[in-house]
Amino acid sequence: MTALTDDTLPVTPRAMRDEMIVFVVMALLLVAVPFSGIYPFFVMQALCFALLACAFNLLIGYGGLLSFGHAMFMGTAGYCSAHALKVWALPPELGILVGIVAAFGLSLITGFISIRRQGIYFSMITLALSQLLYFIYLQAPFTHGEDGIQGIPQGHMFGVLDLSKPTVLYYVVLVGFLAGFLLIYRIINSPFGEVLKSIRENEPRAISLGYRTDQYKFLAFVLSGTLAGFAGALKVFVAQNASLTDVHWTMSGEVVLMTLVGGLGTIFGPVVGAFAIIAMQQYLAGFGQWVTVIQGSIFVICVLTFRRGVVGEVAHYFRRSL
Amino acid sequence: MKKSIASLLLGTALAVTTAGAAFAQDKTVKIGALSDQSGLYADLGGPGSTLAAQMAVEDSGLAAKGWKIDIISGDHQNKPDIGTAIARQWFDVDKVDIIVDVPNSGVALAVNNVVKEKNGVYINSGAATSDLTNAQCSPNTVHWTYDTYMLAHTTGQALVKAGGDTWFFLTADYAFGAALERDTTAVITANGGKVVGGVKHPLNTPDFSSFLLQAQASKAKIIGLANAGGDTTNTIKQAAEFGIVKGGQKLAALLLFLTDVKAIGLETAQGLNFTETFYWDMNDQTRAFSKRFSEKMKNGAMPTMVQAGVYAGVRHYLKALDALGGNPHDGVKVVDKMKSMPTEDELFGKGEIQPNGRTIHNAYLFEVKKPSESKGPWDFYKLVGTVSGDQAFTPLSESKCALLKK
Amino acid sequence: MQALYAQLLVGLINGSFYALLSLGLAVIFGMLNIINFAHGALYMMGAFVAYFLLNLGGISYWWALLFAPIIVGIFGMILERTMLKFLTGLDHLYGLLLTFGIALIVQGVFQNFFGSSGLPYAIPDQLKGGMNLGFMFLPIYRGWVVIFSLVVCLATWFLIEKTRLGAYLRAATENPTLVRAFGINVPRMITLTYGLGVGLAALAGVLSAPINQVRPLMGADLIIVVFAVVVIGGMGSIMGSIITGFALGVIEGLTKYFYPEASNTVVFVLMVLVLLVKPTGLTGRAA
Amino acid sequence: MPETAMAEAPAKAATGGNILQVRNLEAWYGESHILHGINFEVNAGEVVTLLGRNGAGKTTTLKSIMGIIGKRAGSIKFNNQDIIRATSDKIARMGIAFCPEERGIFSSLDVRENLLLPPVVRPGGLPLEQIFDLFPNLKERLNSQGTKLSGGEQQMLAIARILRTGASFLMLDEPTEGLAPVIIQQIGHTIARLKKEGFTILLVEQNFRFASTVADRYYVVEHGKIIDGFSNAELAANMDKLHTYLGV
Amino acid sequence: MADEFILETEGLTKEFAGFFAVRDVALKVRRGSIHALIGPNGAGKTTCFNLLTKFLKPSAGKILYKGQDITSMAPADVARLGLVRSFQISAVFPHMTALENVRVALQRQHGSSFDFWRSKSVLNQFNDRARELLNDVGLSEFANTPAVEMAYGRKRALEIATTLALDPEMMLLDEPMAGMGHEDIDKIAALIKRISAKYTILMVEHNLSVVANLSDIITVLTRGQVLAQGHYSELTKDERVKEAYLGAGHA
Repeated sequence: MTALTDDTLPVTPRAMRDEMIVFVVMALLLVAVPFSGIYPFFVMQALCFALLACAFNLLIGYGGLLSFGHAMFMGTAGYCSAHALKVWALPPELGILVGIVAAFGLSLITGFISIRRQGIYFSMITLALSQLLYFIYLQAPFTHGEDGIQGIPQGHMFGVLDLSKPTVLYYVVLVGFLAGFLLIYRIINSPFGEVLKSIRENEPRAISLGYRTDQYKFLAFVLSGTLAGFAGALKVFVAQNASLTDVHWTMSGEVVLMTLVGGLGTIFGPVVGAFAIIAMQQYLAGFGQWVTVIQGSIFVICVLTFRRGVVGEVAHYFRRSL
Repeated sequence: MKKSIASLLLGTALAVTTAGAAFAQDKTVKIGALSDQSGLYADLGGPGSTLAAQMAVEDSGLAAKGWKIDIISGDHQNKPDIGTAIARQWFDVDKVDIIVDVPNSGVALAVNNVVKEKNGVYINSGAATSDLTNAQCSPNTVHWTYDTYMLAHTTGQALVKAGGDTWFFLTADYAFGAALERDTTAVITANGGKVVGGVKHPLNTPDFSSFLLQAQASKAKIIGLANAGGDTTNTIKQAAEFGIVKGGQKLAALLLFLTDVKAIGLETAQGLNFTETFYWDMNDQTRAFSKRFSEKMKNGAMPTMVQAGVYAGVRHYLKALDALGGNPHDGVKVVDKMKSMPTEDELFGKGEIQPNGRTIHNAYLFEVKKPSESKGPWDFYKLVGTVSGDQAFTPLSESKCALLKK
Repeated sequence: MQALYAQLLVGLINGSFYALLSLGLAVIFGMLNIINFAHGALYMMGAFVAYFLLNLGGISYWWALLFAPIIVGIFGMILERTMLKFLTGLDHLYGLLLTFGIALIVQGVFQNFFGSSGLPYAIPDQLKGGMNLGFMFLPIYRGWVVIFSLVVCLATWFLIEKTRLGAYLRAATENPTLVRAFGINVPRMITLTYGLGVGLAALAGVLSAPINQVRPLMGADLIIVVFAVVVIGGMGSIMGSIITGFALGVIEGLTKYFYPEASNTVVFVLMVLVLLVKPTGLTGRAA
Repeated sequence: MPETAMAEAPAKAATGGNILQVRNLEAWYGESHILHGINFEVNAGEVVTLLGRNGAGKTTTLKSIMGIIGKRAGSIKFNNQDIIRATSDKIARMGIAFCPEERGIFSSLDVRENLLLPPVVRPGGLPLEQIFDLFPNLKERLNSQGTKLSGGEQQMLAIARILRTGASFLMLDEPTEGLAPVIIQQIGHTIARLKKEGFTILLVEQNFRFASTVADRYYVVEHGKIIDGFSNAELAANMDKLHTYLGV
Repeated sequence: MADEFILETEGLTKEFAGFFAVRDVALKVRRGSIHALIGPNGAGKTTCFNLLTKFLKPSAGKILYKGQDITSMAPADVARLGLVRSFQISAVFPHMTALENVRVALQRQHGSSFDFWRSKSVLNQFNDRARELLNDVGLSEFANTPAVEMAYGRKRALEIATTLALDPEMMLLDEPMAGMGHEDIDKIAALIKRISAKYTILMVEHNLSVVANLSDIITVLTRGQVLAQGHYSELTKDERVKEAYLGAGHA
């Protein structure tokens, strides 16, 4: 049995340096976006999904758990942030906080239920839970059903940053993304991350060392869900709406796709994957449902020939960990 | 579809070359037809709406007056995110002036905000939500064709007056269904009818048998379907299966399009009552338009009321531009001009645009013909009654639009 | 009380589809160790094939019941031979991802060509009309669906539990290597099994075509409910998935009567409850 | 009959009598290299036993012959046909039958189904009456679930089911493992009788006292190689050596 | 006497669908001893071992560790009490270096294992101790080698070093010499002898000779039951043991 992440490479001492270099390059590129003429809204959207994919990857790539319902955290945080901003008229920073707290609470509950089963059962359970939540949101009054929450005020962050200005908004989203990304990087390279890795590598052995592995997986689940919520809260400012799309299971599928394309268990893979998929959706929008067909084909191609994903293949070629 | 891709790509290329020229000449307009191109609403809007917009441009004769009008189309895939992203990009990059169609209330409302922010023009034809001209009304928006308020007031009123005084509702359990049920109930009670019961069903229910059994048991004369799309067609089919219509109860579909009737088939749909604001076989003018339209459609489909609304809306918009004589890029100004002119076209007849953006025109109550009465592949309806625009749509006194408080 | 009987019967009808679909999933899972995410898409294909047979070939519903599962089954076998086969020895999750991709492709293609709104498929003349059972008016077609799917489920059960072919199947589920070492062409059996499971899905599709519209997305949402059914029942036994399927259909039917707002969610809520009490599902073996 | 260690003298093998000829067989489990060049042969009608420690590569040798190991190299000739690239179902249909160490009784099948499971690959298999004659217990328990049998009965069932397929070359992996002496005795009698019936048997055994009652020749496997070989007659003389090899 | 015997079982039984893999086993492991559990293939050694380490649930019977009933405890919790097992197939974390392998074990007692906000550089405090342990098992030069790239015998040694890192009171070794050549066996045997000065060791082995000089006491298991118990010299004289090992057949 080959596990999902067996192709990832051992961390060599030089890896940290490589990762740092790539991170700096990535950050610089992103900082330069507003001066490049690239359409910033596209990049902002991609950044939100990249963060979501990174959070998702924390669970699958480092915890070995394939959640097929990760959109529920993004959607829940989106709805709660949107509600807080629009109805309670909270300032942006508190609105984001509300979203994160909501995703945190949801991940506690869903994690408690789903972590009891592994492998495909875990995937099916997370999928079913997200579908359950979808129907709840469809009927709950505060989400406004099909209409979604619209016209969300962007407001002034910390009272000074005017988020209705695209450039300001862009840098706020970028800072949010980089903060989230670094946090995930830290989690992976923390004492906790080390245990998580050992569980992924050889769970019976980790148990025999005295680790109650379910607790670690649970924490990974909660962290992943909460961070996915952070991505969802940020996205509210970009899209200025919160809708059912974000909690539908097709969105969860897209997150899986992004991570798979970029490379499961790689640090930068989900970012690359998110940009690739969002760009594809954006520029192939005229192709209608063929976008679905293309996405499906990418899934198939990735699974059959390209299991390491883009970044994974590159890393493998250069024998580096990225 | 191919056409829209080509025009999308072409449009992007053109935008670069023509953007500079636009300011000099000021008679360049770009229309974005934003619709569901392949999903649930593709048949009632979609490529047909783009075609309708093109026909409106051709029929306007503005090209002869030195105007340069381009149309690009986009697929919002029923996702508000994608809809707003496309709309934004159209305004920011492609320099689009007006967005038309946009079925799906969620996307429609989301796009509404973008258009307002960018000061464009927004002629919505495909969305049902009456919020567009109420709580979320915008000085940049005109809502053509229909809305939930109208649907409730026409069908409900007509049926109660015809003796259908006891109702049972099958309602889609979300905002749209609730609004339809609420508004229709008000009309029924106001007209002396009574709602004897109802059941809320979840969206996208494949099986309605449980709900239909309850409707059957209620013995109500009319079973009101406050749902849409696949839910409505499924309910109607399954009602036929359970012998509900044969048992003497009547179905009232509050929202039904020509393409739905086509999908259900006359055998099953016969005798259904519902309201539309346009039908191809109304008079010589509608027939002439529809014939031209259907010849250009790849499946030969007749226009739906949504597509007709796109045509009429674009025609009126171009009339306003013609009256302004140029400078089409200030959305509020153009919409104000549109509101100041009475609407009149071959499809909807005479009407007006209210200050909240609501277009007022006649609405018609139809009944689906028996298969034996149908003379052609699209010969589906017989006219039962006409409701004048001021009766059918939200009176200004009831509108919650902030624009009215000025 | 009468209304309750009616709802029970109506629930059984939905249960028929759950049972047929979860049965197919269980058969496939047993042999291939794959959760077939494409199951819903293949169910939809079954309905479409029936539609084409009728409208292009003039082939009636009755023959469609036979041909559609065979055609879709062959399509499934091609999928197995060209794609799924290469996942042997990899993590189960790859199977889930691959079949998810296949589902997207199949659904997307059908959506492109046939839109989303659906095509009508008439009830065959022999099954038109209904009968008054006293407590309800039962459309004959619906009664037929329940009886026919029960027969198919039991026949499948018999095939797997009581025949020599079934013995091969069960043995190969436990230890494919050894069965192959006895001289049985296990890869071919795996292909046929996938074809069988997929054929069951297609059969359910044909059965549902006259009740529902023939729509490209008819299986997409259904499959998630069936997943929940599978989680509740576990993948333990063939009989288990049949019984769980029918039982959940009935429970869902009752919910529609007592508290319709929850009828979309009741299966998922049940799943949560079962997981909390018995994490392995009702009849399940460990994953 | 070759009586010296075959590892050193492959050329000496007479091809005529060989039913099985293994040359330079290498095998891998995933990344670990288990067999490093196995050489031996089995003549028609013989009972040959592979001896060796746990993990030496005996079972892997059988599995390699059966074609159920991931990666193999070298040559395995069965009736002069190289089967190194054949799939296991093809190999089985050539007339090789395998009884695994863990017995492989299917728990979801009853005894009758287990017994009848392997398809008949060629004529000449033992008829059922004869099998029941060999293993009377099985006949009584035909309808019980396979894994409800005792360890001894399971072993008998595992042997019984490969006798009716018509395969003439049997590979038995530790048939006495974990069994009571009286059962072991019974299995010994069975093997002796099968030999008389004309079956060729390749046996893997730890219990060489048992092996000595049935085997014609022995090979000793260590580190994935054949390091020694001798006939039954030489067993006594090789006893000390064998104790070192096997660490008993 | 909880003091004298660190691990005791009473009537330990495991039944698989009618088949008794382990039946009514009473075992007493003396503190500080090397206790070997041997028997021919299929005697139930590994099942017994899995019962002791809680990876299997017994059908009947009791397990006492330091006088405490651990029969229904979770495996991780048993490990926390200082009863740590090894695996038959070498159990390492393949894509982590030898040093990291050992560190993961050292980290547990430190209590920082849920700290996801700290850098893993805090784990560097364990490096010295980890190197010491690697040194003990002769792996000092492999500290930065990923485990997957190490030879089989070294993986085994690494596994022991990782186990030692937990500072257990008792170690359960499952066929520590399985699949090894003579040279490696001697090394591991010496290692076990050395560490036995501090820990109680229960090892499962297939071969008598391997444990001959190593163990203080040997329990022989056949067909799931205890056949004999005693020192090597006593057991070699026992006819029943000979028979179990060499087989019946010859009268």
